[in-house]
Amino acid sequence: MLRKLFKFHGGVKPQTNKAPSTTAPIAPVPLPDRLVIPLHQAVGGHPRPLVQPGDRVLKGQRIGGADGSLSSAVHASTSGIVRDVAPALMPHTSGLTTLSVIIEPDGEDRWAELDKLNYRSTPPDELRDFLRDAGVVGLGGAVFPSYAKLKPGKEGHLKTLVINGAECEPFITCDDLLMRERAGDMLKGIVAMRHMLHAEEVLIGIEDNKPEAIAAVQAAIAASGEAGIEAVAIPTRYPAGGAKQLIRVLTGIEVPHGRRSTDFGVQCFNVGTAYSIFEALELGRPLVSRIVTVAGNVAQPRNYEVLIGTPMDHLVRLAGPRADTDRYIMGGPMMGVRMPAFDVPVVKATNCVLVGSPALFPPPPPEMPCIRCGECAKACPADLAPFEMYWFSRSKNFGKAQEYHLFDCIECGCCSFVCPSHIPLVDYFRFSKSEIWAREREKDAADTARDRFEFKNLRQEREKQEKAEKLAAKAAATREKVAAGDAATPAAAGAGAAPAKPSGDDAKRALIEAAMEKARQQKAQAAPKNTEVAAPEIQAEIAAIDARRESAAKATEATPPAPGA
Amino acid sequence: MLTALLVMASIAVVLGALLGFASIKFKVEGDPLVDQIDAILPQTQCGQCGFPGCRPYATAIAGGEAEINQCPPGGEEGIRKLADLLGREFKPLSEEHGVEKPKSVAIIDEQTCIGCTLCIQACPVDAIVGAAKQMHTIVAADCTGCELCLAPCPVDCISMQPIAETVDTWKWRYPVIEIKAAA
Amino acid sequence: MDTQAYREIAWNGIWKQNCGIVQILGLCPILAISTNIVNAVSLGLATILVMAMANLVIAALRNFIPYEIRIPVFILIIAALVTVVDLAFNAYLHELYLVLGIFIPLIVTNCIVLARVEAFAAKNEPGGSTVDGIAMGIGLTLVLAVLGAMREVVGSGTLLSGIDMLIPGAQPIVLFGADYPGFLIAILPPGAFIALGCLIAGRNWIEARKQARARANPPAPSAPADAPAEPA
Amino acid sequence: MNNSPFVRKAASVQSVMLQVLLALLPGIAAYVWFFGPGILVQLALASAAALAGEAAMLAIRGKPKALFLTDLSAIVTAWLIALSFPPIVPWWLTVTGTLLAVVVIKQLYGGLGQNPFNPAMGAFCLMIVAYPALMSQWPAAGQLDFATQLQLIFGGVREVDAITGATPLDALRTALRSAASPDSELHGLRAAQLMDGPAFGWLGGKGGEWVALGYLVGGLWLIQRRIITWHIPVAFCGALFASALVLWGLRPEGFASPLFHLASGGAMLGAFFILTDPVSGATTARGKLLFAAGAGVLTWVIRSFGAYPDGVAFATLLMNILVPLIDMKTQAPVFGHKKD
Amino acid sequence: MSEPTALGLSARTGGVMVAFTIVFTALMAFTYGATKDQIDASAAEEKMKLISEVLPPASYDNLLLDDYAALGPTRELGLDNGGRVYRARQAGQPAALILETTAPDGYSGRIDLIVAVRADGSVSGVRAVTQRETPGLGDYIDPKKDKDKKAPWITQFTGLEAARLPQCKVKKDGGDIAYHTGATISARAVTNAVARAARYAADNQNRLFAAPSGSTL
Repeated sequence: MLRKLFKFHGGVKPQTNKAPSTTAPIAPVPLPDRLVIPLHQAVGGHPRPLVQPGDRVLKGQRIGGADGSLSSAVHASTSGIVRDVAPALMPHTSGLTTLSVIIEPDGEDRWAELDKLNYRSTPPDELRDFLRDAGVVGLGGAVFPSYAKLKPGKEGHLKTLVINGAECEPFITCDDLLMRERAGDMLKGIVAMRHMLHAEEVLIGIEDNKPEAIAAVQAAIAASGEAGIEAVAIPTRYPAGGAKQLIRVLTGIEVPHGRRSTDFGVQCFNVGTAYSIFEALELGRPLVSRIVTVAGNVAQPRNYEVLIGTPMDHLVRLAGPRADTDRYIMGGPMMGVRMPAFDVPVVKATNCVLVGSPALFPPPPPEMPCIRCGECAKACPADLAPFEMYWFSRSKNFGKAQEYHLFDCIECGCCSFVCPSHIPLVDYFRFSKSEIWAREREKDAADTARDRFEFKNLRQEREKQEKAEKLAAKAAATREKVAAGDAATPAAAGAGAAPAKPSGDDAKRALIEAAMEKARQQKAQAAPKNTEVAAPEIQAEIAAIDARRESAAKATEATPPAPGA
Repeated sequence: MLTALLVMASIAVVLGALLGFASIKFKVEGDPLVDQIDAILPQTQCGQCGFPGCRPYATAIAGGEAEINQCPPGGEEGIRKLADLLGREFKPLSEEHGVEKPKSVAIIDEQTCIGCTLCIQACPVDAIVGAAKQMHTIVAADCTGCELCLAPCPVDCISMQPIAETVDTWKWRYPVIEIKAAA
Repeated sequence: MDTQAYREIAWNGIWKQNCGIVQILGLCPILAISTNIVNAVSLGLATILVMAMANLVIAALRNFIPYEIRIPVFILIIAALVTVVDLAFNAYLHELYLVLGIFIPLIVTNCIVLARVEAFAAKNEPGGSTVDGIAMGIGLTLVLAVLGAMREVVGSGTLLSGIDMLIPGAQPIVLFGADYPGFLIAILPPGAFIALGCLIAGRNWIEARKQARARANPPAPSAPADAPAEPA
Repeated sequence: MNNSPFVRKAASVQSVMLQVLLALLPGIAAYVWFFGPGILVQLALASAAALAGEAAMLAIRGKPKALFLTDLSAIVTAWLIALSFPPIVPWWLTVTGTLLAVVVIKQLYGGLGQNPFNPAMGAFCLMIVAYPALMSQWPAAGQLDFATQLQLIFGGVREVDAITGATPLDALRTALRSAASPDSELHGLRAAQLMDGPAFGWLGGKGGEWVALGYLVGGLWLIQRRIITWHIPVAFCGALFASALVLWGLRPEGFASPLFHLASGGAMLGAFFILTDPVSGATTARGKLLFAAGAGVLTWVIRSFGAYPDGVAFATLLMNILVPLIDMKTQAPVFGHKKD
Repeated sequence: MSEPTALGLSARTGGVMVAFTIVFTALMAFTYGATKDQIDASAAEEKMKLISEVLPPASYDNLLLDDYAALGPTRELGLDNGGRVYRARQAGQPAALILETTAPDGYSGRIDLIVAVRADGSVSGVRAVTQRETPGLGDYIDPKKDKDKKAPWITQFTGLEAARLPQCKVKKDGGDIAYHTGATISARAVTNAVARAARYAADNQNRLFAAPSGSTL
């Protein structure tokens, strides 16, 4: 049975380095002393914390609730005590912190009460809510909440469900091992997804350098007796595991940037995601652990079943890191993210902890000027012209860079990989993209500010007009009253008309009063202003004193404080 | 000789009349330039340029009454964009109008605030909410960091706080790989 | 107008807004005629004459010229003045006229003349305008002269060849002897572009250095006298 | 520390340039065989001048010398200059041309990767316009021994008129002009008959055709090594052949044959080594076809109607100017945006 | 000033325009009149200077510029649009013919020449009037561009006797005239044009001298 496969443009063939970590089965990881579970682990809104320091939690208990239309819940990975809910270093190159729940395990690893669900009899919306609350997200690396993708397109059914078992990045074997060891359960997850999407056919794309996995999946399909599911061996070429590239290879469809693949009758999930859907639906277990490859500069590269929140150094210790280790990389060598520290937690996006050393991943040779040789364009799987985008990114001509489809770049790293001038092309593209986003944010802010400013002016204008009208009306009324009252009771009229008597006189007085008030205010302002020359500490002190005085003498009139010095 | 003169004169009459006619018929109204300048300005509405808001400053620039280097929040980049748009020469930021600062938002110390509403009146973008004798607070998302609320506050309870970086606002830096002369 | 203002105008024309290497106007004659100094300076002088007269006449008549038809009137006046100069050259400097050929009538369309008339003479009084015309013309002539000298020296190894057309009996200077093979491209049109490029680069370099020095030790703040209405 | 990707292919500018130099060797070997070892002197002169000029400019511009001098790009430029200039031009002309190429056309525009024009062809054009007589004197194959060549290169006085002729291209064009003129004894002769002289071989100039074959071999090796793609050589040769074919087919007595055009002058050197310069050439696949086809047609036009004998250099520079436009207009549709 | 109407403004601008036109056209007319004689004299002097380079002034005594015959298109002289023949006479007897001629087959197009042929059939001198040959390569046919200032190439034709005219070919074609390597075409074009002009002068001498001055042949 041979399927017609399609080709995607470009791609490269880096050394795969997969064999060492596939020799041993997936191993469990002993409980660490501490789990740091970031609340924001998936694309979309920041989940809000549901626990407080000191709370006791059980394994699988929700600790972060999904917030907003696109968000995904977070769960305690083991039972224990919440030590803190505080910002902690996140596994991200920036080295920034994010709100995390820090759990001290009690060692019991006791599951919370789990609800199972018969997906065949549950309404789709409920099913999706269930998956959202089970924290199921794409485990291929993009961590997109899966429930949001489990909607058939406008037509109500899907042509092809693509399951991504390509795993094209060097070193990483977590999907390979998953397919070898748990193909049957994974297939159950796939069947559930197929049910939700009403997919006509399911294609499981696996790179042909994983014959055992292909065989295992094929055996599982045969065993399940499901029709219309096929495991397809695809040529090994990085980045065949990119969702768009895989869809292209299997179906010939190219999903453009910014369009949903369901519009083209295709949807793509990772094999790991399929397995966690199985766990959520059939066992009721939310996503609290995942398979992580530990490879690179370690004695025994291997795959582990790791609890979310486990510090990476705890995990890597099991594989025997070598002495010259200088960094951890989350992900593979092509697209992986350099970690800011060794003790950052494993999160849902962590498919691999790649242990690096200067010998294994030497720093790039000096960057030479671009000679426009076009190697990068030949290698680009998105058919871009990276050298042109580089040119404009380098000169910060972002508009032009966008004209060359900067945002179609998937940052796969192929261009940097082949560049004979050793230019860190992807770094330039990342820089440009984040600059463009920043500018767009700024522009939005400026537009809002402009609108609000214009509205305020309009309002003030209107208020002034209304006031003037009111005044005029009032004046007219008074004048009438005066005219009428003159004859009757001059005394009463005098009293009544006093505030707004002869208009000229009155206005003058108001002016004088306003001027005096202004002077007073200015004086009041001038006094504290002297303190501006003082150092910030002193200023803070003065502020504190003022505050105290303020609260103490709340009833009395606030007098301007005497100059500090 | 006479023919030449006649030909020239008649061309002159036709041309002159045509141009006079056209100048009235094809008059262009409005000034799109002001909009273009206004789009470059940061819309902080801080008035540091000496004009009551960004649009008045844009109008002044378009009218040649103001220099392009009077906007501290726009910074050097803003001046460069203006210089490009107007074909003028780049000038460093004029010091008398202020200095470029990191983007900040105003924070009201809620312990100190007496609820005088002066800052609410000063805020050009209505980013402060509160009422008389009530504590005020600043809507950080709408605050432009113009500092106009600092001066009116009688108890100096407003301070400026630089905007902290988050994962959403974090930016990849410009890649610089040192080429050592020895390499 | 005081002396300071005149000096400002002159400096503007000769250096700051030099039409050849800053505004890059009037390229056609600059490139075509600057094969040697004598041709270059002759055309430059003719241009000075035209610019001075045009600026003077238009500044004097500026209040009588309606805004709507100013361009045709300017062109008319410039064309008339150029025709006068052209006829005069033809009559009294015939040999030079043959060399300069089409480029004298072309002064009419030399953008720099119309540019100065429109940008300066139409808004200023005659004295300043004349100075502006002369200064701009001198600026152009200087560029032409330097360009001509560069191209002549490099291209044929002489200086002031053809001087006898202006001063009968005068002899050109031979710099590298009769055997100099000549760098022919300098005299041909590509050489004109290359030499002009070098001049522009040179001026930018001087300006950049001046600015760098000014930034290194900023001058005491003093309000410089504003140059007269100068278009961007 | 760098970001992903953390692994890289073993490729460098230096290795690309080295392979280009290696690919030139068959052509150089044929050159030495037919025209004598004088060309080796010129290659050495040009290389030395290029390195010296590059080093001086790198020092002035404060760039790392060791890195850029060893990238071999200056040597490539030098060799192309030496191979496109007549082999007996005086040493100062080779040196001046090379210095102009490296200092002005390459470094003043920003050095490696920044030059909009091909440096070698820029130097060729400057030199042929500046010294047309010296740049038009080509010895016939086997005409000059090494001693004479050395004397011509380094000697002072040149009595060249007596010992050299024009290039085969120019010679044939002159002959064809004569053949077209009723006053001439050659009137009415066809190109094939005119090519009976000692300067001509079976396709192009005697010897020159073998040199061209050498370049072809080297160029094919470059395509096989994936240093260059087939687009530019094919489009250039195709366009040159086609445009020559049209008028040769109509008036064989007035125009040289398409094969003669391909085998003569700088056609093969241009097709495989000059137009394929990635820095100054087009980069998109369609752009390369357009760029090289334009150069091919222009080469034929300049050769047939222009004021200078060979047209490859001028055609290259003219098309170099158009490269940004061509590249912009021939962008391949990106992933997902293709129209099927 | 109130807002003018379109017609009113048109009338005003038209009027001003006419006024300026009349004044400045008058200025031009005046200058033209004042310089006309001088310009004509200069032009004549220029022409005489060129002629004197090909024919010594001592060899004739008539007013050369007034004594000419106009030629229609003449293939022998390469004239597609006609030209002039000036006739030099010594004491009323034919002395020489000065022909305007064109070599159509220069390397970069046509080369306009004047050729002086004496009554005895010998060539007195040749000059290129306009040429566009490759600078530095073929432009030595113009003595002003020829590097050899002592004996410019074109002086090979000066005093070329009638008997040697059959050998008026470049050496490459088996004649006497030398040329520069790499630039045969320019030299050949001029040489052939001179030979043709001399032959034409010899063949048509009587007719050319007999034609009334100013007439068209």
